Formats: sequence, structure tokens, C-alpha cells
Amino acid sequence: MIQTLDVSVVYNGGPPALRDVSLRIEKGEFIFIVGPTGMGKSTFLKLINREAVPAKGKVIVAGRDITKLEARHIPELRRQIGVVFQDFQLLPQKTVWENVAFALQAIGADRHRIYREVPRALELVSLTHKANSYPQELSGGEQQRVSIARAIVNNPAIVLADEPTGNLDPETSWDIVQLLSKINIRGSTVVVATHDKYIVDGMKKRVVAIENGQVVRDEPGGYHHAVTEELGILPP
Amino acid sequence: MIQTLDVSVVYNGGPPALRDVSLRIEKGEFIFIVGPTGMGKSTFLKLINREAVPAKGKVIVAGRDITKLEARHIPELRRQIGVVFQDFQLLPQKTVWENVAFALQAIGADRHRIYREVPRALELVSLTHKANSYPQELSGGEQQRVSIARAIVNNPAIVLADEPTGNLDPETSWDIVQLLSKINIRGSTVVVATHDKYIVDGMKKRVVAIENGQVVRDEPGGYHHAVTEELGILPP
Amino acid sequence: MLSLRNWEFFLRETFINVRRNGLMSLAAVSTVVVSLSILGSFLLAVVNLDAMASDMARKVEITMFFLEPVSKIGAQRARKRVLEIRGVKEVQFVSRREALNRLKERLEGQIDFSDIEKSNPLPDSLEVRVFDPDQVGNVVTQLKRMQPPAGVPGFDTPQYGEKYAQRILHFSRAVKALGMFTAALLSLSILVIINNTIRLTIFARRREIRIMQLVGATNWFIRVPFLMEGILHGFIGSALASLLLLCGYYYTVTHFRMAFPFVPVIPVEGIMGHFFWVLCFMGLLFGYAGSLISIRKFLANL
Amino acid sequence: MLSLRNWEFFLRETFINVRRNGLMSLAAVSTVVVSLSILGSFLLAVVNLDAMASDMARKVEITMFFLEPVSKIGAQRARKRVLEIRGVKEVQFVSRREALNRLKERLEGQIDFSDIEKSNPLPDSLEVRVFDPDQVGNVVTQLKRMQPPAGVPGFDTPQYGEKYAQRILHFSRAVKALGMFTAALLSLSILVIINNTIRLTIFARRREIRIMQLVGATNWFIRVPFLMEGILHGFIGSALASLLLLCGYYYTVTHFRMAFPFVPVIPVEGIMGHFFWVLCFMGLLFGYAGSLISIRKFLANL
Ligand SMILES: Nc1ncnc2c1ncn2[C@@H]1O[C@H](COP(=O)(O)OP(=O)(O)OP(=O)(O)O)[C@@H](O)[C@H]1O
Ligand SMILES: Nc1ncnc2c1ncn2[C@@H]1O[C@H](COP(=O)(O)OP(=O)(O)OP(=O)(O)O)[C@@H](O)[C@H]1O
Ligand SMILES: [Mg+2]
Ligand SMILES: [Mg+2]
Repeated sequence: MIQTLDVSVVYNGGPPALRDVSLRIEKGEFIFIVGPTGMGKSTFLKLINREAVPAKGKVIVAGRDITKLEARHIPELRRQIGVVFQDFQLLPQKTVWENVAFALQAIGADRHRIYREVPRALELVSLTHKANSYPQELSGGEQQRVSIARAIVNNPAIVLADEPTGNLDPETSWDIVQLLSKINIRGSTVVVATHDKYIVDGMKKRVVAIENGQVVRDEPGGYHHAVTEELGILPP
Repeated sequence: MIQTLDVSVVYNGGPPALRDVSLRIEKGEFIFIVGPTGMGKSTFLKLINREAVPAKGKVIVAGRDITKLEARHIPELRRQIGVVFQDFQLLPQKTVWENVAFALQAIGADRHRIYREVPRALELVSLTHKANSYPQELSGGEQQRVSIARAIVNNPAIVLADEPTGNLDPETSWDIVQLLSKINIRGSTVVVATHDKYIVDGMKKRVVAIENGQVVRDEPGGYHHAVTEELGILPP
Repeated sequence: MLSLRNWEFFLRETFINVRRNGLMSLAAVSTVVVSLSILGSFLLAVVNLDAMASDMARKVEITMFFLEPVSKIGAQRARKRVLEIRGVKEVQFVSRREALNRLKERLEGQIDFSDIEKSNPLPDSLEVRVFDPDQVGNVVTQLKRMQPPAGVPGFDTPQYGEKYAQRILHFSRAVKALGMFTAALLSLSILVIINNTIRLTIFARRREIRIMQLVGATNWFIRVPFLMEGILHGFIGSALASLLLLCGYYYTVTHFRMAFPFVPVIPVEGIMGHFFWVLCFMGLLFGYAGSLISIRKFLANL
Repeated sequence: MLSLRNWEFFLRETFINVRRNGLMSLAAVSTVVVSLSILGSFLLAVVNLDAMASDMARKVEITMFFLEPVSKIGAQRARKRVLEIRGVKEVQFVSRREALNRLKERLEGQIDFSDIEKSNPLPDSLEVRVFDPDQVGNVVTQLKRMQPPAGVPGFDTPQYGEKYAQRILHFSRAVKALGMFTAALLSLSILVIINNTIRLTIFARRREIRIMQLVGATNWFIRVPFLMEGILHGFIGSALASLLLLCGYYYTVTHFRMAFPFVPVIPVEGIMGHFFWVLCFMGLLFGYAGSLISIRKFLANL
């Protein structure tokens, strides 16, 4: 369970990126965060893995207020969360294989598990043939899929995907969302920040729209409210 | 006029990223490059600004075969081309303003021109309020728009846009494409590699589809052939 | 927490990093080589200077003039008695004849010795050397108190170049102190240089550290490969520096000995083992300290 | 191509870079400070050692013994004659009486002088000093050929500690040669260190260089701010090092003089201006060379 209570985020002196956001995401939920560019979607995701610290309010993840987490306990939190970063954040000196394996090594997985899980994850994002390439040798979409593979390789309780299909064609995008959906069905909570109208409309999941740092819409349905109405899905 | 003649690109020892691609783009054209992820769209764009050198074939830009260009003449070529990079390629130590200004400084523009053009370009991508931010302090979509502003600031003869709307919401994406269209009407040749079906379908421009390093479709119309037929636009 | 599996990972990680960051490794290692060579050369110079100064100091002599001419047997007895005194290293009997010969040699051409040679105004004497130049004063006091053995004439007050001895001692102490002070300062400087270099190699990879943190790696997990890399760079660099210095020293000593046979230098064998390990240890330590100090900064902003 | 506008841009660019890359600038500058301080200290030491050795060599004396006792006026005449010889710096008359007094002082307690004092076997003499110790041999040859002025007794063959003089000369030359060789080697080492440091600062920004190339900047346009940065780092570092060294030297010289008043050291004023500028120039040069060498590599893959 993820919950934010009246959270505001202020980046050094600027206007608040999030303003009094209260949102509750149940365990096992699949939720889309949508909204115009620069309105606070990534910031909201960063709150959950404590990349961002709120100026005010509480962020509760798995029953703990992580705003008060000591620095040395942050890795524990992050190991339960798989993140697909908007800018991929791949280690440039490591191959695709090593990048994905690193997420397992960091949590102390043994050789056996690494050699079982990494190929499986690469298989899921269709990158087995690029295992020995370095990130700079990949196309944008391939890098994005490496980031996805790394996020899901250790079966995290929470998956945060920030624009996971921005560099993928519609067909591959759909495959990736199906993959996230599968992981969700297996028990992970999945939060996807996206601009992809096709996907949001097609999935008919809960959609939270953020505008100017505030939640302006929270209902199951499509990317736009009109679509939701068209689909005939009513707010809960 | 941009023309490739039987061009193949091979990245160190791997399978060819482009195979015998012959394509002719007229001066003042607006063209979309589409295709599944990792199939060679970016590689095609990289050929034009000589980021990539073909293993075979000719690449003719403005009447010159640039595959034989000497290293010291490459900057001259690149100054005529504005590129929106798929991974933005912003200078991390420079502010948004400085990043955009750098493209002008590099071509030796004077102070006056810089102070006139930079604010105008930032205005066009709605980033005037972020002029003094550093790239790390921007959202993904904002970074992307800085890259766009830099690409168009010096009115280049050719604009190459690699996935220019991957991090933008549908509305902003549409605005950006309109912007590129306006620049096209003013005389620049515009080549856009994209996955954005909405935009390609909406623009009804020439679409080149690349798959497995080869041109598999080249016709005015939509993202998919089916859409093109639906639109009733016939191949020329 | 530090299981075998982890160490395996760290070792592989370290070697992969060193290989993939060839340029940085080269820069780090060559800086260590060069700077430790400087430090090492300096230490070698100091050690030798110190040895020379000590050697000079050790040459301070106390002369005991017999009040009257003495027989060979009497001289031997007196010599033994002096040798028993604590701190005395060597005692040599110098007969009046020998003393005159020495003087002649020294003043050759300045004096017409024909007159003097007949009467020989020089007395018999014992020349006393001490182990530790610091002890000259003590030994003299004891020599003054000493009773000559039976049948042997007494001694005049012991003579030694007091001012000269003081000066030499002063000098030798100054060399030691200055050497140690400068060595400390130089070591510190070298540490600064190596630290800067390592900091820059880590700085070039600050983004990687950040990514590792974002993926949930603990700080020590991130830190260990960097520390091992620092140690490796330090060790390789210092080993190369040691080798270079030993070769250079061997060459220099050989030539120096030929040019200045009278100046005492420490032979290569005398410093080899010790020196090699000290320098390697220093390199290792500097590498470790450098990376430890440097990485801290980049791990801070979790 | 290099318009005023460009220089304005480069200057601003350089200062912005130095400010925004505070950590790297700090590392670069402190490395320059430390390594040039080492080089500077060494040079100061060499210059002083050289001065000392020259001083020693200059003390080599040639003694001309008169064959017979000489009058004061005769001695003065002879002295003038000797002074005319090329290469002679100073001539001092030493009477037999003085000579005996000196000897007494030296051999105090070793000889009973009562006998000698009466007859005084020592001759009158002239002590000759030369300007350049290398010229001793020549001067001696000329002295041998010289005719004593009228009314003055002739001279014995000129005496000088030939072996001693040779040794001192040898030593002084060795100090000079070794000093220059080591200074060259050390300068090279410092260049390596500074070059490595600058290379790493540029390495940390290799991506930026790549981006600038992609945007169409020419290589010289990219290079100039880096070069200027290198020069700035080198200059600031060397200026600080000079200051540090001058203060340190002043302090050391003051104390050293008190401890060893008989050893000649070069006063601060004697090196100040010159030294300061040489070191600053070196820093500047090293900074420039370092960045020029380093950036080349990163500009290559257009
Ligand atoms: N590190 C930072 N420092 C300062 N401002 C920041 C920082 N990160 C984000 N911002 C600002 O906060 C606002 C929200 O950013 P955020 O990344 O959450 O937007 P977003 O909704 O993810 O946008 P996009 O769809 O473009 O990714 C933006 O205006 C951005 O400029
Ligand atoms: N520098 C490189 N070294 C080696 N292989 C590369 C390099 N750059 C691209 N490739 C490979 O070439 C192929 C084509 O890459 P390209 O970037 O052109 O694809 P793309 O069509 O732009 O894909 P995307 O839509 O994901 O951006 C990919 O398989 C990629 O892995
Ligand atoms: Mg975002
Ligand atoms: Mg691409």
C-alpha cells in the first residue's frame, strides 16, 4: 500500500512541483498517472522511492512513513521497488546483461538466481540478442527495455514505470504494458506515468491526472475524461 | 536535397543496422520515418549529420557526398542541420538559455542575434520560465523541448527530429509537430523519426517505414498502411 | 554481510572497472608511479645524507697525550684500560714518531722540518673513538677520572676538537630533523596529489554511483570496488616506482662510488627489501586513503 | 576567425566552467600547487647547494712561500705583481709570525712550541685566491713563470692542496650536473602529474565535448576554453606555490642562518623576483601543455 498525505514538493526555491497531493494506492493495484508535461508525474513517482523528499506531508510505503527514513535504510526501501526511469539510468560501463544483473547483485542474490533471472528478464523484453552490448550501442527503445528488464528482474513488490513506452512503437508499447499487467496480476503494485493515450484508453485501469502539481481527476477509464465517459465507466 | 544511395551501416561487427537504403528527400519536404524499435530510424538520421558513417553507399546532402567529408569540414555540415536528439544531448553544465545559445555561438552569431533568437526559440517551446534552469532540474518533456529549441534556433536548412514527442503529452506533441510544420513551410526540410501514431496519422505527410534496416514502405499517409488506405491516399 | 559471493563479485567488478576505464587507470597509476618515485628518491637521499652525517660524527676523536714517553707494553696496558670505558669503540696508540710523520705530511713545504726532526717535540698519544658521537662528553669525563695503570705515565687532559665535534653533531642532528620534517611534508603533498587524482577518477563516474544508489545498492556495496580499485592502482603504481627507483639507485650508487670513493653511500642490498615494501605499503595506503576520502563525498547525497 | 566577440565568449565560458566545476578546479589547482611546490623546493635546494659548492671551491688557496724573509715594502710590491695576473682575485701577505700563530692555534696541545718559537722555521708567504676555481691550474703556471720585482727574494714553487682542490672542483661540478639532471627529471615528473590531472578533468567532461561537436562547434572553438582553463589553473596554482615557497624559504633561511652561520645561503631577495616568475611561467606552461595534450584525444572522434 502506498499513500501520500497532503504532500508538497518544492525544488530549491521554485514553485511547488506538487501541492497537497493525497493519494492512496492499494496493494496490487495498477494505476496510470497522466497529465501534461512538467506537471509533476515524475515527481510523484520519485516520492515513492525517496528520490524526492517532500517539503510537507507524509509518504507511507508498506506501512512506514518514508519521509523520516534514515539514509542507511533507504536501500532497503529501494530494493522493494523496481523503477523504470524516464531517462533510463543505465550504467554506461556495464553491458546490458550486467546492468540487469546489478539489480540482483545489489540485493545480494546468489549466482544461481542471477543466471536464472537475468536471461528470463531479457527474454521478456526481447533483448536476449543484445545481452553483451553496452547502453551506448543500443537504440533508444532498446535502452528503455533494458531499464524495464532491470526494474522487474527481482520481482519487486512495487513497480514504478516513468514513461516506459516513450521510445517504443505502438506494438512494442502494448507488449510492454501487457508485461506490466502480468506482473501486476502476479501481485506487484504497478504505477505507470505515461503520455500514451492508446495504452491508457486500451487498458481501462484507474487513471490519476495531475495538473499543476495537483490531482485533478481520479477515476478508472481513459486518458481524457471524455474517453472515460464514452467508455461508460463511472467514477467509484 | 538529401539522398542516400545503396547505403549500408554496420556497427562494429554486428548485423547491418541499415541495408542498401536508397531514399531521396527533396528540399522543403516534411517526412516521417516510422518503424518498430531498434530497426534503424535513428541510424538513418545519423547518416545525414554524419554521426554515423556508412560501410557502403553514398549520402548526398546539399549536393555533396558527405561520406568523403574531411573531419575539419564536418562542423560546416552540422551547422546547416538542426537535430533533436532522441536522448536530448543537453550540456549539463549549462542552463537552458545557454544550451540554446550555444548552437548560435558555435556558428559565430553575434550577441545581438543571440539575444533576439534564444528567447524567441524558448517562447516557441513554452520554456521561457525555465531559461535559468539546468537540464537536470527539468522534467523529461521539458528537456526534450530544450533540445527542440536548440535545433530550430538558427533556422537550419534541415531539421532532423528523432522521436521529438516521446516525452510529451498528446496536446503538447501536436503543438510541437505544428511548430515543425511551420518551420517546414518557411523552407526547412524536416525529417521526423517517430512512434507517435496520432501525429503521423494526423499530419498525412510522406511516411517511410523502416524494418530490419530496409525501407518497406514509402507513401504519403498514416502510421500503418491500413490507415493510409482508410484515408484514401494513394501512393504516388 | 560480507559473504564469499560478495568478494567474488567485488574482485570481478574491480578488474572489469580497471580494464574498461583504461585511460583513467593509466592516469591514476602513472601519477602514483611518478609521485612515489619522487618521494622515494627523496627518502633515499635523506637516508644517505643521514648516513654520511653520522659517519662524519663518528669520526670525532679524543686524543690522550702521555705526559712522558711510554714503552710499548705500557701503551698497550693503557690502551686496554681505556677500552674498558663505556662508549669507547676503538683506541689506537700513536707514537711520537708517527705523529711527527703525520704532521710532516700535513705541513709539507710549509715548514723546514730539519730542526724539529732532531728534537721531536711531539708526545706519544692514544686516539680514542666512541660509538655514539653524542657520548663524547661523557667519555671525556671518564677519561679525565681514569687512573693510568702501574708503570705507565699519566695523561694530559684529553683533547678533542670540541667546537668541531659540536658542529658536526649539530649538523648531523639537523640533517635528521630536517629530513624527517621534509619527508613528512613531502608525503603529505604526495597524498594530496594521489588523492586528487583518485577523486577525479571517481568524479568522472559520479553518475554511475548515483544510478547504483537509485537501484538500491547500499553504500558499502558501491564503495568496496572503488576502494579495491584505489588499492590496486596504488599498489601497481608503487611497485613500479620501487622497481624504477631500485634500478636507478643501483646505477647511481655504482657511478657515485667511482666518482667519490671517499663518500660513504648505502649499498643497494642495504635498502632493497625494506625499501621495496615500505614504498608498496605507502602506495597501497595512499590509494586506499585517497579513494576512501574521495568516494565519501559522492555517496553523501542519497 | 578569432574575433573580439569570440574572445569575450571564451573568457566568460572559462570563468563559468571554473566556477561550475568547483571540485575539479580545486583538484587541479591544488595538484599544481603541491607539485610545483615540490619542484620549487627542490630548485631552491639545488641553487643553494650549488652556491655552497662554488663557495667551497672558491676557497682553494695557492700559497707562495718567499725563499727568504722579506720586508713589508717588498711584500707589498710582490703582492701587486701577483694581483696583476689574470684570474687572481685576492692576495694576502702572511708573515712568518702570523703563520706561526696560526700553526700554534691549530696544533694547540699537540706540540710543545717553546723550542720552535725561538727559531720559527716558517717562511713568509703570499696567499693567493682565484676568481674561478677552474682556473687554479692556469694561475699556478703563471705564478711559476713570474719574476719577483727588484729587491724582493724569489718564491718557492707555488703550493696548493692539489688533491683537495681537485676534489672540491669535482664535487662542485657533480652537484651542478646532478642538480640539473634531477631538476629536468623532476620537471618531467611534475608535467606528467599535472597532465594526468588535467586529462582527468577533461575526461570527466568528455560527453560535453561530444555534444558540442554534434551541435556543429569546430574543434578549436571547443578547445579554447579548455586551454584557457588549463592556463588559469596552472597560473593560479603556480602563483600560490610561489607565495608558499617564498614564505617557507624566508622562514627557513632565517632559522638556518641562526643555526649554521658559517654556511652560505642565498637570501630571499636574491631569488624572489626571478623565482616567482619562473615558477608562474612553468605553471602556466604546464597547464597549457597538459590541456593541449589531453583535449586532443577527446576531440579525435568527430
Ligand atoms: N531537480 C529539480 N530541480 C528543480 N526543478 C525540478 C527538478 N525536477 C523537476 N523539476 C520541476 O518540477 C516540475 C515537475 O517535474 P516532473 O518531472 O515531475 O514533471 P513530469 O510531469 O514528469 O513531466 P514530463 O511529462 O515532462 O516528464 C517541472 O516544472 C520541473 O521543471
Ligand atoms: N553505436 C552502436 N553500436 C552498435 N550497435 C548500434 C549502435 N547504435 C545502434 N545500434 C544498433 O543498430 C540497430 C538500429 O538502431 P537505431 O538506433 O537506428 O534504431 P531505431 O530505429 O532508432 O530504434 P528506436 O525506435 O528504439 O530508437 C539497433 O539494433 C541497435 O542496437
Ligand atoms: Mg517525467
Ligand atoms: Mg532511435
